[in-house]
Amino acid sequence: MATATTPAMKKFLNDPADAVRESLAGLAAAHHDLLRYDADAQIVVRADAPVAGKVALVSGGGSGHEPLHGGFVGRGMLDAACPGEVFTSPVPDQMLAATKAVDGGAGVVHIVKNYTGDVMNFKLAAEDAADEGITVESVLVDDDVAVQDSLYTAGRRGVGATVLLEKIAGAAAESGDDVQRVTALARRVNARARSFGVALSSCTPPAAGKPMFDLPEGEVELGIGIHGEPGRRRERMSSARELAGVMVEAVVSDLQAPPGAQVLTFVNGMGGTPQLELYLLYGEIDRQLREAGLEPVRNLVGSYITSLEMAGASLTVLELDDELASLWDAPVHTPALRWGA
Amino acid sequence: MATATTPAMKKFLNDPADAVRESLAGLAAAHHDLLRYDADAQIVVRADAPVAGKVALVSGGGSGHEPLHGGFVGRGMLDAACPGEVFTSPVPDQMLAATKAVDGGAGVVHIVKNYTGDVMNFKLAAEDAADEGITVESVLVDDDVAVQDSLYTAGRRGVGATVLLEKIAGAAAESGDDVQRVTALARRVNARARSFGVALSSCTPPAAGKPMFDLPEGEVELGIGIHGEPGRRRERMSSARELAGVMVEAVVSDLQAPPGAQVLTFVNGMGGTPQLELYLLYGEIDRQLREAGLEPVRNLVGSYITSLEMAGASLTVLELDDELASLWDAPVHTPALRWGA
Amino acid sequence: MITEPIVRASTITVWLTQAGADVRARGDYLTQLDAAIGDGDHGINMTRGFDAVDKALAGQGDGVLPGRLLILAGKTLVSTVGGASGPLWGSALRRAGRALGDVEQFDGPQLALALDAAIDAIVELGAAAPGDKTMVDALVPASRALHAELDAGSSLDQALAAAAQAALEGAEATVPMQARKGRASYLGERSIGHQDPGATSAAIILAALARSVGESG
Amino acid sequence: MITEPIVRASTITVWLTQAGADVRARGDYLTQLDAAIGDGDHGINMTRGFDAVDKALAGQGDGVLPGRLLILAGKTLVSTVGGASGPLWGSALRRAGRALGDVEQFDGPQLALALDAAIDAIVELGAAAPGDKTMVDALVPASRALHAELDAGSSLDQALAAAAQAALEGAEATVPMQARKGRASYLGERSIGHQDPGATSAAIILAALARSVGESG
Ligand SMILES: Nc1ncnc2c1ncn2[C@@H]1O[C@H](COP(=O)(O)OP(=O)(O)O)[C@@H](O)[C@H]1O
Ligand SMILES: Nc1ncnc2c1ncn2[C@@H]1O[C@H](COP(=O)(O)OP(=O)(O)O)[C@@H](O)[C@H]1O
Ligand SMILES: [Mg+2]
Ligand SMILES: [Mg+2]
Ligand SMILES: [Mg+2]
Ligand SMILES: [Mg+2]
Repeated sequence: MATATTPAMKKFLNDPADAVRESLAGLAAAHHDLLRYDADAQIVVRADAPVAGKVALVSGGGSGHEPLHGGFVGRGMLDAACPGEVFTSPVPDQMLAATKAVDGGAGVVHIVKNYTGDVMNFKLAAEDAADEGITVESVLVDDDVAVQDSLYTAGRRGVGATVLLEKIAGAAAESGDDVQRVTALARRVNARARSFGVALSSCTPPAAGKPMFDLPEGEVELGIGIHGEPGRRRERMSSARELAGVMVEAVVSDLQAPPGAQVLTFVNGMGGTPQLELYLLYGEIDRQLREAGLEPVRNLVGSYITSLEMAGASLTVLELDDELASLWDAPVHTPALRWGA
Repeated sequence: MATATTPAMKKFLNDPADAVRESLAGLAAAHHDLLRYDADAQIVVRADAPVAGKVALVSGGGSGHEPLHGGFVGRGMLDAACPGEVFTSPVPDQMLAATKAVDGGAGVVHIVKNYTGDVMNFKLAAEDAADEGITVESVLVDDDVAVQDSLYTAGRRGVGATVLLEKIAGAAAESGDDVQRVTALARRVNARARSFGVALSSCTPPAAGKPMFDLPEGEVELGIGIHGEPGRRRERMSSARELAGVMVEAVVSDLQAPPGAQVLTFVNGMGGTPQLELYLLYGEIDRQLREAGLEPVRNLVGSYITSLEMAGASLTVLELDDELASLWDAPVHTPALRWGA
Repeated sequence: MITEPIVRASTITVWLTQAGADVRARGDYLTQLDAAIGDGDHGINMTRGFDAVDKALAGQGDGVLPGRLLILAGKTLVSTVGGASGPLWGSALRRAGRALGDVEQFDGPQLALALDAAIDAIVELGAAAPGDKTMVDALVPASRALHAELDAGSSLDQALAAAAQAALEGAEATVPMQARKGRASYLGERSIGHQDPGATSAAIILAALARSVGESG
Repeated sequence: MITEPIVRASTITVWLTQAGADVRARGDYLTQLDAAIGDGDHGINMTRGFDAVDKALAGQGDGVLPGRLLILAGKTLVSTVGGASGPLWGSALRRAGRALGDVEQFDGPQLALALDAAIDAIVELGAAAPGDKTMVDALVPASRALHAELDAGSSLDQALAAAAQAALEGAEATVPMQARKGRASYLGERSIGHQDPGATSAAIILAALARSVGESG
């Protein structure tokens, strides 16, 4: 069965250069009721786009974080996703094509994770869209407390809050809110959410064919990003209880929510962490958040913003208010997130 | 941060011996609206059990396959799950406790994957239940075409069809069908479903602390089970297209569905396979099934019956009829599978 | 016949404690055997079960009948082991205990009958025949040796030593077999060349029996 | 001054083709540098971009103005590279092309102005200052050297060779810097001790420029 084209790494791939495109085609084949894949423009678009009179949400970023973003296209969440190559920002052409494809006349919101590449490419796209007469609002996601937000960094990265923001802003847009309100809500989610990630292993991008970094036996990387960027520091592997403690402390101390605040707890797997471990970790985190005086009233546990098959997890805590909670609860129907529909 | 209790393997664990229990406690903390965890009886039970007059579904098996089974407890699917230690059948006491906890007077159906241990433990439990006056029907799942069903084996293993059967029988029970009909439907799903799995890596059970088996660089294991049992044969790694071909051929030739038959395609990740690859594989399989003359009209793509963090995938094809399709479409609300609710 | 060892409740306790210690000591080896042709948990399963048996026996006062102890141990194994070996060994001990009934002590022939009852329970539940590469391949030769020695007038000590030896040889004889029962059967021909873990633990348990009766006799 | 090389459209084509070939040849090295302090795709990104530039240039007939070629190459990079380097290099070439306007050929001082326009575009978009450990740390010294040599009366060949050398040294000088822009900045002090991939590819591209003008001069 071995052939000349046999890939060196062990992954379900044909030509590694085609991985993203073939995967998106598979996504569209599985979910043609929800979305379509425009292979020329390299974008994933809601099946019924453009929805006249509805604010449209466009997100995008490197691939390798599935289900983010293609898996969140559908009713009540994204109108379009622009997937770049693995761990590489998409290009402005994709964002412009997506913006044009979903513009229903009520304005388009670009959801941009704060990475230099994403920010610059979305900026060029927004300029192009403005040239074509489409109102674009950009919302920056930068919730990763592992990065210091100072003059000496590119600012905090956008990580887990992206999922929550896309759900909540998507619900607002679906309910008919105008572009200012959708934008404001999205920014509120970002302002009230904090995240911190931990990697137990590296991961192998198809085009590279070898692991992004080495993580020696018995060590973990704390403050990891979602692109396989090394984290802030390495430590000896410790128990789930202790790792949960590091995550909770980092997030809670930065969020500074008032005592008794109601929160949404998002425990996210990086791709290679079994659900058995993820729920075990959730149990630890839930307890420690309560000990820290917060009240988890909603949660999301699963692998929603990943780094290929990396073993690891991130914690995102979002401070809720009634409006955010009810938008979170609103129906959503996408390949990866679905309820009430 | 390293302590004396630092586990040797890199997993989110405290004491590995507590892994299953702590994970179930986390599951219950996250989904207390849907289910509760009885730590003494070591079972997961639907929050509103027993539902008077409803046929109750009890499933169980070794842990390490999450979300199976605890993640499928809720409305429209399982009434209770009995999780054993990792990759080890639960004991009859759990099954009996679950049976008693969910019995709503309309009978209880035990869903048993065909493994010697599961079969024998469920058999003892059913005898105990009968002693206590509870009608129990047992449904055996044995859909794995990698195992020859002959006098010379323990028969085919129960793999991917389990998920589909639990959903469909769960919908029938929720709709008020009686125990004979629910049992008959469950058996029909099993009779019309076939599966085949491929492993690209091994996995590490917490208690063992080391990989179950070695898979040399560049080799794959074809016909793998879900307990880390070695498969039927090893081959050189090949392309997604070729691996899809092996899976489709194995399943389709055994299923022997009539030309043009409508099918549900279930492409399942074994735990460590990124969604990018899973959808790429889905695309290949979908195309090849159509080429084989079948018509995929429903699908499920994701990691639903796993082997911890094993990299790999399985294909299950279920030949549908109108009734099975509409039961599949019926609302379900569990931690892992949710729609229409 | 006055020096012939007699089996009492205390012998049962010593045996099960010994068997547990031996299974625990060889747990990694058993798990390794299971990893090759099964799912790599046999040592863990049996250890978990015997840990629970130890606790259960520790809770028993003096004067409990040997048959009762076996039934208790069997129930404990059923309730804690899971997998294939739990119900098999659990049913085996329960059936052996029931076969003994209410006797306070018993001799070789009664022990042989109890062993046969245990094997019957295993075969009833698991339907394995000799040659299927299971624990049955250790237990059936053991029973045959026990009967033969006793019939030939050997002491119970000698007879049990022969039975233990037969179990060990039976376990070793599983190496060239192709499995037809249990997980190993999924492997087809690839199961050939490996020793069956369940037969191996059965041999360990019978060796502990021979030693325990010898000691307390 | 009659032997002074003049830059023409063909020089631009030779340069970009050369630069692409060099980036491709050192792609693994660039990716490796990026893996240490970024996300390990810089070589792949730049290669993808220059592959597309090759194709775009191949589609151009004779007589296209050099400024137009640069704008085309810039647009192609923007449209195909993604990441941080795509919009930065793309905007740089587009701005350089626009700075040249409609000239058919140009000399050293004009080339220096085009390079400055390119750097302006990069700084406008990315806001990096010298010392932030980015491509700017290769490009700014290169521009400074080019101006200095031309002002001192050196030939364009010599001036470009000095600029390329300055770019190389600028890239090497990023090793001890702590990154303040781009992904590497997330690492804080851990970014120290590694050479910046974007500065390194910038040096490669400037070396190709020096060689191309030398050749076609
Ligand atoms: N049908 C059977 N009859 C008798 N013994 C069996 C049967 N199936 C399996 N076994 C025994 O059980 C052993 C495996 O036990 P264990 O690993 O604890 O359970 P599991 O296979 O469920 O993981 C095998 O080595 C074999 O000796
Ligand atoms: N703000 C910036 N200004 C100038 N150059 C930058 C900036 N941010 C990043 N770079 C350059 O981009 C390079 C990384 O490019 P690349 O790896 O292709 O993109 P990405 O970081 O998006 O993966 C860095 O080595 C650095 O030289
Ligand atoms: Mg990148
Ligand atoms: Mg087992
Ligand atoms: Mg086993
Ligand atoms: Mg990079």
